Amino acid sequence: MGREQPPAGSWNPRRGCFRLMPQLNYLESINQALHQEMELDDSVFVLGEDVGEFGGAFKATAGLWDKFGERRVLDTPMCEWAFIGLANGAAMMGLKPVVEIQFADFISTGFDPIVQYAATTHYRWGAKVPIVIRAPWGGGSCAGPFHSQCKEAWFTHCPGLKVVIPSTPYDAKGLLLSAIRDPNPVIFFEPKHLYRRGKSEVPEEPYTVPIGEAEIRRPGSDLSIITWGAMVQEALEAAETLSAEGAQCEVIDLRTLVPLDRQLILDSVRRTSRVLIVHEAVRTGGFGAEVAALLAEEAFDSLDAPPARLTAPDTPVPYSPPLEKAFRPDAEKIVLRARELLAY
Amino acid sequence: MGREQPPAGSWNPRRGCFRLMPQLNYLESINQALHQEMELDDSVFVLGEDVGEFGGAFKATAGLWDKFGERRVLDTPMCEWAFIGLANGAAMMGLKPVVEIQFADFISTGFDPIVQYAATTHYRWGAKVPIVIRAPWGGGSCAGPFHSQCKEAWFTHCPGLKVVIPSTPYDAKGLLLSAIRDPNPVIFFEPKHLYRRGKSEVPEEPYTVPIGEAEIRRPGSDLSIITWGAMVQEALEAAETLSAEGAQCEVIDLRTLVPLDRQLILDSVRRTSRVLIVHEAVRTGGFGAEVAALLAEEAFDSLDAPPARLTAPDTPVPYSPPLEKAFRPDAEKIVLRARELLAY
Amino acid sequence: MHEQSSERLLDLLYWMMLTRGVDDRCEALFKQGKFPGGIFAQTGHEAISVGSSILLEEGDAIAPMHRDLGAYLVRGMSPGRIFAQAMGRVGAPSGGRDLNTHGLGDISLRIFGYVSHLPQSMGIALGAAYSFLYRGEDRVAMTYFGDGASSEGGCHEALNLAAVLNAPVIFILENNRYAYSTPLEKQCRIENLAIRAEGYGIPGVTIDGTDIIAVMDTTKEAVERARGGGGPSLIECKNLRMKGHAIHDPADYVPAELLEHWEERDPVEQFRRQLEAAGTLDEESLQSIKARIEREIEEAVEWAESSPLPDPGTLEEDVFA
Amino acid sequence: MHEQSSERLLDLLYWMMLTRGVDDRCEALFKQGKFPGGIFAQTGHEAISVGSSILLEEGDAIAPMHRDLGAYLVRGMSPGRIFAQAMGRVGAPSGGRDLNTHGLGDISLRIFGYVSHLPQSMGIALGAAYSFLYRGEDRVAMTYFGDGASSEGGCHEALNLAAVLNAPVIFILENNRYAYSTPLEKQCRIENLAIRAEGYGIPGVTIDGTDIIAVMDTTKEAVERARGGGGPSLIECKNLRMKGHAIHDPADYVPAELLEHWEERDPVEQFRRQLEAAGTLDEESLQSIKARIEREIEEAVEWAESSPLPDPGTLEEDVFA
Ligand SMILES: Cc1ncc(C[n+]2csc(CCOP(=O)(O)OP(=O)(O)O)c2C)c(N)n1
Ligand SMILES: Cc1ncc(C[n+]2csc(CCOP(=O)(O)OP(=O)(O)O)c2C)c(N)n1
Ligand SMILES: [Mg+2]
Ligand SMILES: [Mg+2]
Repeated sequence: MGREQPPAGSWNPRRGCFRLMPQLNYLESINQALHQEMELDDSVFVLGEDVGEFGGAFKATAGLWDKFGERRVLDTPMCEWAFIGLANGAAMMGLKPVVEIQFADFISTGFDPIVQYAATTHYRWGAKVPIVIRAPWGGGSCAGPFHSQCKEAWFTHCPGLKVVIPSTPYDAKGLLLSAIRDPNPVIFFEPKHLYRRGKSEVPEEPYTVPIGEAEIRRPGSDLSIITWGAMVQEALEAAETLSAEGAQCEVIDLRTLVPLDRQLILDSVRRTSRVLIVHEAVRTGGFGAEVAALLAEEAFDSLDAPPARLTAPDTPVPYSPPLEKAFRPDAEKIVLRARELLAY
Repeated sequence: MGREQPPAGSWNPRRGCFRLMPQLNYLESINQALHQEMELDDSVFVLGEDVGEFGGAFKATAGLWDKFGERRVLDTPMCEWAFIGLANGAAMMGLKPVVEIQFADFISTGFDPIVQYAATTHYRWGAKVPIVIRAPWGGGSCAGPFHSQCKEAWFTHCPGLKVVIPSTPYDAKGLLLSAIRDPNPVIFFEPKHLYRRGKSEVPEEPYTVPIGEAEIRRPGSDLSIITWGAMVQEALEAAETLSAEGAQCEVIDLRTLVPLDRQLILDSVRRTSRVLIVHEAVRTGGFGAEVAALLAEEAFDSLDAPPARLTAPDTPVPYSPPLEKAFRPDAEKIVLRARELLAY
Repeated sequence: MHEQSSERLLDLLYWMMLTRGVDDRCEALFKQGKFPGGIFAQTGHEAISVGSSILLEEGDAIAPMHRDLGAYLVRGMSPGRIFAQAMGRVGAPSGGRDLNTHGLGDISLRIFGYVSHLPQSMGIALGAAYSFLYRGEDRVAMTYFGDGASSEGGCHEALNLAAVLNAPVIFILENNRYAYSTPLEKQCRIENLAIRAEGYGIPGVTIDGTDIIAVMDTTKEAVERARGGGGPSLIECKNLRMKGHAIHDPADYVPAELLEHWEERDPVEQFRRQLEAAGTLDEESLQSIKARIEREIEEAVEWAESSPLPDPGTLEEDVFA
Repeated sequence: MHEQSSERLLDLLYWMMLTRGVDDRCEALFKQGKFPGGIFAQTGHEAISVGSSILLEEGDAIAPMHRDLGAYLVRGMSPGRIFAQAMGRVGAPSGGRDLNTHGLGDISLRIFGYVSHLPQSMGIALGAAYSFLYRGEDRVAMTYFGDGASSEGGCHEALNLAAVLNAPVIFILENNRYAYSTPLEKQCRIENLAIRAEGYGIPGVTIDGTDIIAVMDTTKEAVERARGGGGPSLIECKNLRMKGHAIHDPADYVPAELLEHWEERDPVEQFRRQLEAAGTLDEESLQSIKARIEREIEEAVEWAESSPLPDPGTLEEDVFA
């Protein structure tokens, strides 16, 4: 079932035996990736607000400061512009900075160093800017308009940036290691809703998941549901419900928005002839539009129903539970929209 | 031919006679709108870098400083964050600030006050933030990666902002007056390539062109070409060429991206069954994706060919003439792509 | 202190105790699960937020931040609406769309709700001040920011632009020695941030932020200067954030000695003791203030709880005016 | 001046005259229609860009801005590549993708190309400086910004963060009294911007930016301090932008008296006169410098013009590494 899927256990070459892998949650997986890569590569360092002794607002950098010291685990004042600028400069000198933005919402405060400097430099004069910008991203926890945003579309529209949004503990580690090793600037959004929601198997050893490959989380022949981030779980739940009704949905986790795995999604839609794109970001100009436009243009003759999007509506992210529930796509809403498409 | 089209001359009620209207270029039209609205409404003021005695980098604010003084024509230091913040605060106090960003590319330096503050405030606690952000926008003049950008898609993805991009001297004035009178924040991009390219009739009197209405610049039954900004002229040229080949293209100038004139474009595409969306911005995540996705979803059964996009490729805007020419969509490229669609 | 009438002094005590009371009640309500989202503790900031905002007059504008509960109250935001905001109710200034002190704005009171992206409010207050200049009005704008926000670029831009425009705006820097977990020493290489005022050509002073009379005296001077056409001022009030950054944060990174040092300087207790020593406050009036506050808070909580949760059908309203 | 060997002094004069020569030739080439895009005049900035960058050693890093032609040259960017950049040719550092001094970077020379969004280079230089700290290297980074850029938030953030990290970075403020058409008086309420250094707890000085010896002496001290672990410095060099903001700008907003005042202080002429007066420069060596420069520029222009325009087929290459 798809590429890159971890086996249920792994062969431990050192011990010469087969063993169950440790179960980690998303946050632990990120944390482990940082620990391991910093051990492996002296040039990797993390920086951001409260990432040091405190271990970060979500504890993603816990333990690093004790182990690697403040040179490699750099607490910064509140100055997104300057610390991302610093990361750019250090990256061009051969270091590998991993920046934490405390909440993805605050990425707009350090916008220029990302969208103007990091994105364009290699094209303009050839210097590599291998920075990673990690940020807890998305809603679902009543955190209101400024601690819930999904603004990946700002960055997918900036040639020169890669945009990665893993949805499982396994991918979180594998993609973070790929991102750190990538010679390009990578925006790495972590659906914070998933940080502590369930554990799954994560190999102890460092491993990579390639940037640019989507993953079929559940195969199906009747409808392709294309999504990313926290919506993958919702889509899987919806697929389960729909399966009981006799419709087999293929759930695709994009994992990487740029570069996009065009082939995998085109193949899927050509097989299923129906597609529903789901995302947590607001509708207008969300990355779902790009996916829909691409499929409409390149799989036009295969489509038996309009390429549909299910997204948040065009409003700021509201706080109060009844509003946030209405705002956010979920399994139930996916089922309703999918039924319409299946019946088209 | 469409709504809001100015007649070739106008009835002057004061004089009781019919007279030819003055010919203005795009820049003169913007300038006239500012002069007139500042005369009509004491609460309107302009601010930005070099907008005062100097009259702005492109002279859009020429003459205002002499007439209205420095209180209403405010030269600021270089501080996009603070002067847009100032505009937000003044707007909530009932003033009507018209901010000039020297080049649209620098809008990212004052990003937070726009996308976080201005966009969300009315939704969050009811205060109106009637600011206008004007910015010379787009390429075509060998100005390189940082004086040519088309980043309208950053703003169309921010609920609470209106996004306006006029393509003619007539619309420039009428839409600017609408934008200033609108109780919401309006991002107003001016294709600077058009600033001094040709004059056309602009009524002397103040008038408005409604925000949210697209315009059919040329009617046609075989293909809808949907575009905005400097690409409107290119599309019209292409339509002329194609007409000689027997294909009638309808050229739609969106004028306003948010709110989008869904009805007009849906009607057009339902009539022509074929659509080509053209924009100067880079492809991935450009607003063209939104238009294509919308049409694919809502006019699916009417389409006889895939909804297609013709855009700049996914690179920074290159400087050197052969590269910029290859980068930028133009009439010739439109003709080629349109022929493919017509033959589909 | 000598200059204030005893009525005024008791009024100040009332506002500080009300601030403390609303804050404590918020903590209790949060622990009872009545707030879907988090809240920011106010302890240690009461003298600053009350002592400065109390000097504003009708028509003046204010753009407070997340530790200025006192300023919201003083400027007319009722406790009921504040509780309703945290509960996500229709009766809140944001009608359930924004949380805690975020978006706690009311244009009729000239209170500007803030956004998280610090220190946006500095630009907003500057804009309000510019509107006063623009219209030739005798008004001032006041705003607040923390030691953390002082490292953000916007802080510099706003201070400099205010100076250039000679705008009637008072910038109050609440230097509580922490930005979340980050101590002052990791944020800057100086001890008193107000010395930066010199680099803008405006007056700047550093005072004890736990002493409400010091806050009032200094702010009064700045407000008078601004009203008289003397332009902006920067006032740095030093204190300590006495609890965690927000309710979830135990703040065990704050050294015990530091906390002890400042505990003795609790702004509310300090002022109460001062008033008692001066004979301005007796047990009876203290009890009557307490009773009044208890009653007001009780009614406010009741009012907030009786306000409905928003109808999901209104989700897409009001994005545009 | 006394401390420098006469060889060194003549070398300085060479770099200043080369800067002037390349700049003049750029103007001529622009007027001949050889540049598709505009250029920034350098007149009045030669002492700053040459006198500071000349103090760097191999392995040091530099992030210049748009009036630092001299620094590019001194640090090894050949005139031919600079002309090719303006002409949009393949032989340019950006291969025709970026224009004039923008994107005029070469990582092998540790010269960082800049973006328009000022003052990005301050953050970049700070990052290079951090890499030196990180690796325990005895190196420094140098960067430049204008009076205009000094009002941007990023300037504040970079200065403060550099101070907190005690990073070996030298910030050179080229206060040429104008940001495009906006005079210093409209940008700030102080005369010497370097006093802001105190607000960051770092050394700051204001010097005459037309006097290359003053620039060198001051920068030398700062470089030595940085190499010795003494952290960042701010050096404000005062001068006047002697031509328009860019080639299209006649700059008639600059008062004639101001121009006259500074014309007498032309950095190149001033230094030439000084050297002549000291007997270091005679007519012969002056002519030989001139001849050398003329030849170098001639060859450079030829080389640039022989470099092809980019192939449109390469448009989409190199977006990613
Ligand atoms: C631009 C920005 N970056 C990060 C944050 C996250 N954040 C919220 S409050 C805070 C600390 C603020 O410290 P300070 O300004 O000193 O205010 P205090 O909380 O101490 O009163 C941080 C880092 C933010 N709100 N805005
Ligand atoms: C963030 C930003 N806003 C606006 C501009 C447009 N701009 C280019 S140079 C300039 C003036 C720069 O003045 P200064 O920093 O003093 O440098 P100078 O040109 O005088 O050497 C302006 C406004 C810009 N480059 N960046
Ligand atoms: Mg603080
Ligand atoms: Mg300048």
